[in-house]
Amino acid sequence: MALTLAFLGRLEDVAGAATLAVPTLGTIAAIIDSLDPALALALRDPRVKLAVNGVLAGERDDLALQDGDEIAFLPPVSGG
Amino acid sequence: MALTLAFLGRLEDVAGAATLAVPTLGTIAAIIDSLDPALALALRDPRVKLAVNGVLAGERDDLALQDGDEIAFLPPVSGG
Amino acid sequence: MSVAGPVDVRLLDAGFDPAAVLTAFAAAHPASGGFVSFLGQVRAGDGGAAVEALELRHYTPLTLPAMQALAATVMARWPLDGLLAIHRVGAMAPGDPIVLVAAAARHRRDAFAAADYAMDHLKSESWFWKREKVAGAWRWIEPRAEDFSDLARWG
Amino acid sequence: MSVAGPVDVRLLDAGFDPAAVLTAFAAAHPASGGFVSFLGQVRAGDGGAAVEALELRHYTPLTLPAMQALAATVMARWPLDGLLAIHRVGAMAPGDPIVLVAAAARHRRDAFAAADYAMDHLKSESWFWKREKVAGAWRWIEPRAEDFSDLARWG
Repeated sequence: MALTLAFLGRLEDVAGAATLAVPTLGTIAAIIDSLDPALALALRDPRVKLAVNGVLAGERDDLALQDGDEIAFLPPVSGG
Repeated sequence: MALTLAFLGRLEDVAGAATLAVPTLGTIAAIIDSLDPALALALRDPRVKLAVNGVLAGERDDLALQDGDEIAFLPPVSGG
Repeated sequence: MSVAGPVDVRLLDAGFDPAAVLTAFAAAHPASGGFVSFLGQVRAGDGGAAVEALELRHYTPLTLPAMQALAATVMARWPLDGLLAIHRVGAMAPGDPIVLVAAAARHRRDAFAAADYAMDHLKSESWFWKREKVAGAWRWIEPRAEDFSDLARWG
Repeated sequence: MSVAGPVDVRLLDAGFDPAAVLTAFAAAHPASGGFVSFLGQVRAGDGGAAVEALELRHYTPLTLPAMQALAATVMARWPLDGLLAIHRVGAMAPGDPIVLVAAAARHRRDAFAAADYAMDHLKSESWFWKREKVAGAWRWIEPRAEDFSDLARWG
Protein backbone atom coordinates (compact mmCIF):
# COMPACT_ATOMS: atom_id res chain seq x y z
CA MET A 1 0.00 0.00 0.00
CA ALA A 2 0.94 3.61 -0.33
CA LEU A 3 -0.10 7.20 0.23
CA THR A 4 -1.44 9.46 -2.47
CA LEU A 5 -0.13 12.99 -2.68
CA ALA A 6 -2.36 15.51 -4.50
CA PHE A 7 -0.87 18.74 -5.86
CA LEU A 8 -3.22 21.64 -6.47
CA GLY A 9 -2.74 24.76 -8.55
CA ARG A 10 0.81 25.59 -9.51
CA LEU A 11 2.17 22.75 -7.35
CA GLU A 12 0.96 20.37 -10.05
CA ASP A 13 3.37 22.00 -12.49
CA VAL A 14 6.24 21.72 -10.01
CA ALA A 15 5.40 18.07 -9.29
CA GLY A 16 4.82 17.28 -12.96
CA ALA A 17 1.65 15.42 -12.05
CA ALA A 18 -1.66 15.99 -10.27
CA THR A 19 -1.09 13.06 -7.96
CA LEU A 20 1.81 10.92 -6.89
CA ALA A 21 1.84 7.59 -5.05
CA VAL A 22 4.54 7.38 -2.39
CA PRO A 23 5.49 4.77 0.22
CA THR A 24 3.76 5.15 3.56
CA LEU A 25 6.39 6.94 5.57
CA GLY A 26 5.31 7.94 9.04
CA THR A 27 5.13 11.71 8.81
CA ILE A 28 4.58 14.49 6.33
CA ALA A 29 8.08 15.75 7.02
CA ALA A 30 9.58 12.39 6.07
CA ILE A 31 7.49 12.23 2.91
CA ILE A 32 8.45 15.72 1.80
CA ASP A 33 12.12 14.93 2.46
CA SER A 34 11.86 11.93 0.15
CA LEU A 35 10.71 14.05 -2.82
CA ASP A 36 12.61 15.97 -5.46
CA PRO A 37 14.30 18.95 -3.73
CA ALA A 38 12.56 21.58 -5.91
CA LEU A 39 9.17 20.04 -5.15
CA ALA A 40 10.03 19.69 -1.45
CA LEU A 41 10.94 23.36 -1.33
CA ALA A 42 7.63 24.37 -2.97
CA LEU A 43 5.63 22.17 -0.59
CA ARG A 44 7.37 23.72 2.44
CA ASP A 45 6.16 27.21 1.48
CA PRO A 46 4.40 28.33 4.68
CA ARG A 47 1.41 29.47 2.59
CA VAL A 48 0.79 25.90 1.42
CA LYS A 49 -1.98 24.24 3.43
CA LEU A 50 -2.57 20.55 3.86
CA ALA A 51 -5.63 18.37 3.82
CA VAL A 52 -5.61 14.72 4.81
CA ASN A 53 -8.45 12.70 3.33
CA GLY A 54 -10.29 15.89 2.50
CA VAL A 55 -9.99 17.42 5.96
CA LEU A 56 -7.80 20.45 6.49
CA ALA A 57 -4.85 19.64 8.72
CA GLY A 58 -3.66 22.29 11.13
CA GLU A 59 -0.31 20.83 12.07
CA ARG A 60 1.76 19.68 9.17
CA ASP A 61 4.75 17.72 10.31
CA ASP A 62 3.50 15.35 12.96
CA LEU A 63 0.35 13.84 11.46
CA ALA A 64 0.02 10.09 11.85
CA LEU A 65 -0.46 8.70 8.35
CA GLN A 66 -1.90 5.39 7.25
CA ASP A 67 -1.92 3.37 4.07
CA GLY A 68 -4.41 4.77 1.58
CA ASP A 69 -4.45 8.27 2.98
CA GLU A 70 -4.60 11.15 0.51
CA ILE A 71 -2.54 14.18 1.40
CA ALA A 72 -3.42 17.29 -0.59
CA PHE A 73 -1.07 20.27 -0.86
CA LEU A 74 -3.07 23.47 -1.30
CA PRO A 75 -1.26 26.63 -2.43
CA PRO A 76 -2.88 30.06 -2.01
CA VAL A 77 -6.23 30.15 -3.77
CA SER A 78 -7.14 32.46 -6.63
CA GLY A 79 -10.75 31.86 -7.50
CA GLY A 80 -13.72 33.70 -8.93
CA MET B 1 -54.87 82.24 -21.41
CA ALA B 2 -54.29 80.45 -18.15
CA LEU B 3 -51.81 78.53 -16.07
CA THR B 4 -51.74 74.76 -15.74
CA LEU B 5 -51.27 73.24 -12.32
CA ALA B 6 -49.97 69.65 -12.24
CA PHE B 7 -50.49 67.52 -9.13
CA LEU B 8 -48.20 64.57 -8.61
CA GLY B 9 -48.57 61.54 -6.36
CA ARG B 10 -51.16 61.84 -3.62
CA LEU B 11 -51.80 65.49 -4.44
CA GLU B 12 -53.72 64.28 -7.47
CA ASP B 13 -56.18 62.56 -5.14
CA VAL B 14 -56.56 65.73 -3.05
CA ALA B 15 -57.06 67.86 -6.17
CA GLY B 16 -59.38 65.34 -7.79
CA ALA B 17 -57.48 65.70 -11.07
CA ALA B 18 -53.95 65.38 -12.47
CA THR B 19 -54.03 68.91 -13.84
CA LEU B 20 -56.09 72.02 -13.37
CA ALA B 21 -56.30 75.18 -15.48
CA VAL B 22 -56.43 78.37 -13.39
CA PRO B 23 -56.43 82.07 -14.23
CA THR B 24 -53.01 83.65 -14.46
CA LEU B 25 -52.66 85.26 -11.06
CA GLY B 26 -49.31 86.87 -10.40
CA THR B 27 -47.81 84.61 -7.76
CA ILE B 28 -47.91 81.04 -6.51
CA ALA B 29 -49.23 82.30 -3.19
CA ALA B 30 -52.19 83.98 -4.88
CA ILE B 31 -52.94 80.89 -6.94
CA ILE B 32 -52.85 78.58 -3.92
CA ASP B 33 -55.12 80.97 -2.00
CA SER B 34 -57.67 80.74 -4.81
CA LEU B 35 -57.97 76.95 -4.53
CA ASP B 36 -60.12 74.71 -2.36
CA PRO B 37 -58.84 75.11 1.25
CA ALA B 38 -58.05 71.38 1.69
CA LEU B 39 -56.00 71.40 -1.50
CA ALA B 40 -54.33 74.70 -0.55
CA LEU B 41 -53.31 73.16 2.79
CA ALA B 42 -51.84 70.08 1.08
CA LEU B 43 -49.91 72.23 -1.41
CA ARG B 44 -48.46 74.35 1.40
CA ASP B 45 -46.84 71.28 3.02
CA PRO B 46 -43.19 72.34 3.29
CA ARG B 47 -42.15 68.98 1.82
CA VAL B 48 -43.95 69.77 -1.44
CA LYS B 49 -41.55 71.04 -4.08
CA LEU B 50 -42.41 73.09 -7.14
CA ALA B 51 -41.34 73.01 -10.75
CA VAL B 52 -42.20 75.70 -13.24
CA ASN B 53 -42.15 74.54 -16.85
CA GLY B 54 -40.19 71.46 -15.83
CA VAL B 55 -37.52 73.34 -13.87
CA LEU B 56 -37.36 72.99 -10.10
CA ALA B 57 -38.16 76.28 -8.40
CA GLY B 58 -36.32 77.14 -5.23
CA GLU B 59 -38.47 79.97 -3.97
CA ARG B 60 -42.15 79.25 -4.03
CA ASP B 61 -44.16 82.34 -3.31
CA ASP B 62 -42.63 85.09 -5.39
CA LEU B 63 -42.15 83.50 -8.83
CA ALA B 64 -43.22 85.65 -11.76
CA LEU B 65 -45.73 83.62 -13.73
CA GLN B 66 -46.84 83.99 -17.29
CA ASP B 67 -49.72 82.70 -19.37
CA GLY B 68 -49.15 79.11 -20.43
CA ASP B 69 -46.78 78.23 -17.60
CA GLU B 70 -47.09 74.82 -16.01
CA ILE B 71 -46.61 74.69 -12.26
CA ALA B 72 -46.06 71.18 -10.90
CA PHE B 73 -46.54 70.34 -7.22
CA LEU B 74 -44.21 67.49 -6.24
CA PRO B 75 -44.81 65.70 -2.93
CA PRO B 76 -42.09 63.52 -1.37
CA VAL B 77 -41.04 60.80 -3.79
CA SER B 78 -41.34 57.07 -3.18
CA GLY B 79 -39.83 55.31 -6.12
CA GLY B 80 -38.09 52.05 -6.91
CA MET C 1 -32.90 43.96 -26.08
CA SER C 2 -29.75 45.76 -27.11
CA VAL C 3 -27.74 48.05 -24.88
CA ALA C 4 -27.10 51.64 -25.95
CA GLY C 5 -23.51 52.72 -25.27
CA PRO C 6 -21.74 52.85 -21.92
CA VAL C 7 -24.66 54.60 -20.23
CA ASP C 8 -28.13 53.25 -20.90
CA VAL C 9 -30.99 54.88 -19.01
CA ARG C 10 -34.60 54.10 -19.78
CA LEU C 11 -38.04 54.90 -18.47
CA LEU C 12 -40.47 52.25 -19.65
CA ASP C 13 -44.24 52.24 -19.59
CA ALA C 14 -44.44 48.55 -20.45
CA GLY C 15 -42.93 45.40 -19.00
CA PHE C 16 -39.39 44.28 -19.72
CA ASP C 17 -37.30 41.13 -19.38
CA PRO C 18 -34.44 41.73 -16.90
CA ALA C 19 -32.64 38.55 -17.95
CA ALA C 20 -32.55 39.55 -21.61
CA VAL C 21 -31.33 43.02 -20.68
CA LEU C 22 -28.56 41.64 -18.46
CA THR C 23 -27.46 39.21 -21.14
CA ALA C 24 -27.15 42.07 -23.63
CA PHE C 25 -25.40 44.23 -21.04
CA ALA C 26 -22.78 41.58 -20.26
CA ALA C 27 -22.23 40.94 -23.97
CA ALA C 28 -21.80 44.68 -24.61
CA HIS C 29 -18.93 44.88 -22.12
CA PRO C 30 -16.52 42.03 -22.91
CA ALA C 31 -13.61 43.77 -21.18
CA SER C 32 -15.47 43.85 -17.88
CA GLY C 33 -14.80 41.09 -15.43
CA GLY C 34 -17.61 41.93 -13.05
CA PHE C 35 -21.26 42.85 -13.29
CA VAL C 36 -23.39 43.81 -10.33
CA SER C 37 -27.09 44.17 -10.78
CA PHE C 38 -30.06 45.07 -8.65
CA LEU C 39 -33.53 43.97 -9.66
CA GLY C 40 -36.57 45.25 -7.81
CA GLN C 41 -39.82 43.46 -8.46
CA VAL C 42 -43.34 43.92 -7.15
CA ARG C 43 -43.49 41.91 -3.93
CA ALA C 44 -46.24 39.36 -3.62
CA GLY C 45 -46.81 40.37 0.04
CA ASP C 46 -48.33 38.19 2.71
CA GLY C 47 -51.95 37.36 3.45
CA GLY C 48 -53.97 40.49 4.25
CA ALA C 49 -51.10 42.74 3.16
CA ALA C 50 -50.93 41.13 -0.27
CA VAL C 51 -50.23 43.74 -2.92
CA GLU C 52 -52.73 43.31 -5.75
CA ALA C 53 -51.28 46.00 -7.96
CA LEU C 54 -48.71 48.76 -7.93
CA GLU C 55 -48.62 51.97 -9.88
CA LEU C 56 -45.69 54.27 -10.42
CA ARG C 57 -46.18 57.78 -11.68
CA HIS C 58 -43.54 60.13 -12.95
CA TYR C 59 -43.31 63.72 -14.12
CA THR C 60 -42.06 63.74 -17.68
CA PRO C 61 -40.01 66.96 -17.59
CA LEU C 62 -38.04 65.83 -14.53
CA THR C 63 -37.94 62.06 -14.13
CA LEU C 64 -35.85 60.80 -17.05
CA PRO C 65 -33.49 63.83 -17.08
CA ALA C 66 -32.81 63.28 -13.36
CA MET C 67 -32.09 59.58 -13.98
CA GLN C 68 -29.65 60.57 -16.73
CA ALA C 69 -27.96 63.06 -14.40
CA LEU C 70 -27.67 60.38 -11.70
CA ALA C 71 -26.11 57.99 -14.22
CA ALA C 72 -23.56 60.63 -15.20
CA THR C 73 -22.69 61.18 -11.53
CA VAL C 74 -22.18 57.45 -11.01
CA MET C 75 -20.02 57.13 -14.13
CA ALA C 76 -17.86 60.01 -12.93
CA ARG C 77 -17.49 58.61 -9.41
CA TRP C 78 -16.38 55.04 -10.22
CA PRO C 79 -14.30 53.60 -13.06
CA LEU C 80 -17.03 51.73 -14.88
CA ASP C 81 -17.24 50.26 -18.35
CA GLY C 82 -20.99 50.59 -18.40
CA LEU C 83 -24.05 51.51 -16.41
CA LEU C 84 -27.64 50.52 -17.03
CA ALA C 85 -30.71 51.91 -15.28
CA ILE C 86 -34.21 50.92 -16.30
CA HIS C 87 -37.27 52.05 -14.39
CA ARG C 88 -40.88 51.13 -15.00
CA VAL C 89 -43.78 53.51 -14.73
CA GLY C 90 -47.47 52.69 -14.96
CA ALA C 91 -49.44 49.78 -13.57
CA MET C 92 -47.70 46.61 -12.45
CA ALA C 93 -48.67 43.27 -10.93
CA PRO C 94 -46.88 41.12 -8.32
CA GLY C 95 -43.74 39.61 -9.81
CA ASP C 96 -43.33 42.35 -12.41
CA PRO C 97 -39.89 43.98 -12.57
CA ILE C 98 -39.89 47.61 -11.41
CA VAL C 99 -36.28 48.66 -11.58
CA LEU C 100 -33.05 47.19 -12.91
CA VAL C 101 -29.66 48.74 -12.31
CA ALA C 102 -26.46 47.13 -13.52
CA ALA C 103 -22.83 48.23 -13.41
CA ALA C 104 -19.98 46.72 -15.43
CA ALA C 105 -16.43 47.19 -14.21
CA ARG C 106 -12.95 45.74 -14.30
CA HIS C 107 -12.99 45.58 -10.51
CA ARG C 108 -15.75 44.01 -8.49
CA ARG C 109 -15.82 46.61 -5.71
CA ASP C 110 -16.47 49.45 -8.15
CA ALA C 111 -19.42 47.61 -9.66
CA PHE C 112 -20.92 46.88 -6.22
CA ALA C 113 -20.50 50.46 -5.00
CA ALA C 114 -21.88 51.99 -8.20
CA ALA C 115 -25.01 49.81 -8.26
CA ASP C 116 -25.58 50.36 -4.54
CA TYR C 117 -25.22 54.15 -4.87
CA ALA C 118 -27.45 54.28 -7.93
CA MET C 119 -30.20 52.36 -6.14
CA ASP C 120 -30.01 54.49 -2.98
CA HIS C 121 -30.43 57.61 -5.08
CA LEU C 122 -33.11 56.18 -7.35
CA LYS C 123 -35.10 55.18 -4.28
CA SER C 124 -34.93 58.42 -2.39
CA GLU C 125 -34.22 61.19 -4.86
CA SER C 126 -35.83 60.24 -8.14
CA TRP C 127 -39.14 61.67 -9.29
CA PHE C 128 -41.40 58.69 -8.81
CA TRP C 129 -44.59 58.36 -6.83
CA LYS C 130 -45.80 54.92 -5.93
CA ARG C 131 -49.17 53.64 -4.85
CA GLU C 132 -50.21 50.12 -3.99
CA LYS C 133 -53.54 48.37 -4.09
CA VAL C 134 -54.06 46.30 -0.96
CA ALA C 135 -57.39 44.67 -0.09
CA GLY C 136 -59.03 46.53 -2.95
CA ALA C 137 -57.91 49.97 -1.82
CA TRP C 138 -55.16 52.13 -3.30
CA ARG C 139 -52.77 53.89 -0.95
CA TRP C 140 -49.87 56.18 -1.71
CA ILE C 141 -46.50 55.06 -0.39
CA GLU C 142 -44.62 57.56 1.74
CA PRO C 143 -40.83 57.69 1.66
CA ARG C 144 -39.24 55.58 4.40
CA ALA C 145 -36.77 56.91 6.95
CA GLU C 146 -34.52 54.04 5.84
CA ASP C 147 -34.27 55.56 2.36
CA PHE C 148 -32.77 58.74 3.79
CA SER C 149 -30.35 56.93 6.08
CA ASP C 150 -29.24 54.81 3.08
CA LEU C 151 -28.56 58.01 1.20
CA ALA C 152 -26.63 59.61 4.05
CA ARG C 153 -24.03 56.82 3.79
CA TRP C 154 -22.60 58.41 0.66
CA GLY C 155 -21.74 61.77 2.20
CA MET D 1 -32.73 26.01 -15.00
CA SER D 2 -34.71 25.57 -11.79
CA VAL D 3 -33.62 26.81 -8.40
CA ALA D 4 -33.28 24.35 -5.53
CA GLY D 5 -34.70 25.74 -2.28
CA PRO D 6 -33.62 28.86 -0.42
CA VAL D 7 -29.93 27.99 -0.72
CA ASP D 8 -28.70 26.82 -4.09
CA VAL D 9 -24.96 26.16 -4.40
CA ARG D 10 -23.45 24.54 -7.45
CA LEU D 11 -20.07 23.68 -8.85
CA LEU D 12 -20.36 23.24 -12.62
CA ASP D 13 -17.89 21.75 -15.06
CA ALA D 14 -19.81 23.03 -18.07
CA GLY D 15 -21.12 26.43 -19.16
CA PHE D 16 -24.33 27.93 -17.81
CA ASP D 17 -26.72 30.72 -18.73
CA PRO D 18 -26.69 33.38 -15.98
CA ALA D 19 -29.82 35.06 -17.36
CA ALA D 20 -31.84 31.86 -17.22
CA VAL D 21 -30.63 31.17 -13.69
CA LEU D 22 -31.51 34.68 -12.51
CA THR D 23 -34.96 34.47 -14.07
CA ALA D 24 -35.61 31.21 -12.22
CA PHE D 25 -34.18 32.66 -9.01
CA ALA D 26 -36.43 35.73 -9.11
CA ALA D 27 -39.46 33.58 -9.91
CA ALA D 28 -38.63 31.26 -6.99
CA HIS D 29 -38.77 34.15 -4.51
CA PRO D 30 -41.99 36.07 -5.19
CA ALA D 31 -42.04 37.60 -1.69
CA SER D 32 -38.65 39.24 -2.25
CA GLY D 33 -38.62 42.80 -3.42
CA GLY D 34 -34.93 42.97 -4.16
CA PHE D 35 -32.36 40.83 -5.91
CA VAL D 36 -28.68 41.63 -6.06
CA SER D 37 -26.44 39.60 -8.30
CA PHE D 38 -22.80 39.47 -9.18
CA LEU D 39 -21.67 37.91 -12.42
CA GLY D 40 -18.01 37.35 -13.11
CA GLN D 41 -17.03 36.51 -16.65
CA VAL D 42 -13.75 35.78 -18.37
CA ARG D 43 -12.36 39.17 -19.36
CA ALA D 44 -11.43 39.68 -22.97
CA GLY D 45 -8.28 41.57 -21.95
CA ASP D 46 -6.46 44.12 -24.06
CA GLY D 47 -3.98 43.65 -26.89
CA GLY D 48 -0.90 41.73 -25.74
CA ALA D 49 -2.51 40.86 -22.42
CA ALA D 50 -5.53 39.27 -24.11
CA VAL D 51 -6.65 36.19 -22.21
CA GLU D 52 -7.04 33.33 -24.65
CA ALA D 53 -8.33 30.83 -22.13
CA LEU D 54 -8.84 30.43 -18.42
CA GLU D 55 -8.86 27.31 -16.33
CA LEU D 56 -10.17 26.86 -12.83
CA ARG D 57 -9.25 23.84 -10.78
CA HIS D 58 -10.83 22.71 -7.57
CA TYR D 59 -10.28 20.02 -4.96
CA THR D 60 -13.40 17.90 -4.77
CA PRO D 61 -13.35 17.05 -1.05
CA LEU D 62 -13.09 20.72 -0.07
CA THR D 63 -14.43 23.08 -2.72
CA LEU D 64 -18.17 22.44 -2.83
CA PRO D 65 -18.48 21.76 0.93
CA ALA D 66 -16.72 25.07 1.65
CA MET D 67 -19.08 26.90 -0.74
CA GLN D 68 -22.03 25.33 1.07
CA ALA D 69 -20.60 26.40 4.43
CA LEU D 70 -20.12 29.94 3.15
CA ALA D 71 -23.73 30.02 1.93
CA ALA D 72 -24.94 28.90 5.36
CA THR D 73 -22.90 31.67 7.00
CA VAL D 74 -24.39 34.27 4.67
CA MET D 75 -27.94 33.01 5.26
CA ALA D 76 -27.38 33.22 9.02
CA ARG D 77 -25.89 36.71 8.87
CA TRP D 78 -28.58 38.49 6.81
CA PRO D 79 -32.35 38.02 6.58
CA LEU D 80 -32.53 36.57 3.08
CA ASP D 81 -35.25 34.73 1.24
CA GLY D 82 -32.73 33.01 -0.97
CA LEU D 83 -29.10 32.71 -1.91
CA LEU D 84 -27.60 31.34 -5.09
CA ALA D 85 -23.92 30.63 -5.73
CA ILE D 86 -22.73 28.99 -8.94
CA HIS D 87 -19.07 28.55 -9.74
CA ARG D 88 -17.52 27.13 -12.86
CA VAL D 89 -14.51 24.85 -12.94
CA GLY D 90 -12.61 23.62 -15.97
CA ALA D 91 -11.62 25.42 -19.15
CA MET D 92 -13.31 28.66 -20.17
CA ALA D 93 -13.04 31.19 -23.00
CA PRO D 94 -13.38 35.00 -22.94
CA GLY D 95 -16.97 35.99 -22.30
CA ASP D 96 -17.81 32.76 -20.47
CA PRO D 97 -19.47 33.17 -17.07
CA ILE D 98 -17.26 32.07 -14.17
CA VAL D 99 -19.26 32.84 -11.08
CA LEU D 100 -22.78 33.97 -10.32
CA VAL D 101 -23.95 34.96 -6.86
CA ALA D 102 -27.44 36.23 -6.19
CA ALA D 103 -29.26 37.19 -3.01
CA ALA D 104 -33.01 37.68 -2.64
CA ALA D 105 -34.32 39.76 0.25
CA ARG D 106 -37.20 41.90 1.42
CA HIS D 107 -34.77 44.74 1.98
CA ARG D 108 -32.34 45.98 -0.60
CA ARG D 109 -29.43 46.59 1.78
CA ASP D 110 -29.44 42.99 2.99
CA ALA D 111 -29.25 41.69 -0.56
CA PHE D 112 -26.37 44.01 -1.43
CA ALA D 113 -24.39 43.14 1.69
CA ALA D 114 -24.97 39.40 1.34
CA ALA D 115 -23.87 39.26 -2.31
CA ASP D 116 -20.86 41.47 -1.60
CA TYR D 117 -19.78 39.35 1.38
CA ALA D 118 -20.29 36.11 -0.54
CA MET D 119 -18.13 37.35 -3.41
CA ASP D 120 -15.33 38.61 -1.15
CA HIS D 121 -15.18 35.20 0.50
CA LEU D 122 -15.51 33.21 -2.71
CA LYS D 123 -12.64 35.22 -4.18
CA SER D 124 -10.20 34.94 -1.33
CA GLU D 125 -11.15 31.92 0.73
CA SER D 126 -12.62 29.34 -1.61
CA TRP D 127 -10.69 26.39 -2.92
CA PHE D 128 -10.11 27.41 -6.50
CA TRP D 129 -6.89 27.75 -8.43
CA LYS D 130 -6.92 29.76 -11.61
CA ARG D 131 -4.58 29.88 -14.55
CA GLU D 132 -4.75 31.98 -17.67
CA LYS D 133 -3.40 31.50 -21.15
CA VAL D 134 -1.87 34.71 -22.44
CA ALA D 135 0.19 34.87 -25.65
CA GLY D 136 0.13 31.10 -25.85
CA ALA D 137 1.54 30.53 -22.36
CA TRP D 138 -0.32 29.38 -19.25
CA ARG D 139 0.38 31.15 -15.99
CA TRP D 140 -1.06 30.56 -12.55
CA ILE D 141 -2.82 33.49 -10.97
CA GLU D 142 -1.63 34.49 -7.52
CA PRO D 143 -4.06 35.92 -4.97
CA ARG D 144 -4.16 39.72 -5.00
CA ALA D 145 -3.53 41.90 -1.95
CA GLU D 146 -6.86 43.53 -2.81
CA ASP D 147 -8.68 40.25 -2.15
CA PHE D 148 -7.44 40.20 1.42
CA SER D 149 -8.24 43.85 2.08
CA ASP D 150 -11.76 43.23 0.70
CA LEU D 151 -12.11 40.39 3.16
CA ALA D 152 -10.87 42.43 6.10
CA ARG D 153 -13.83 44.78 5.71
CA TRP D 154 -16.15 42.20 7.23
CA GLY D 155 -14.34 41.89 10.56
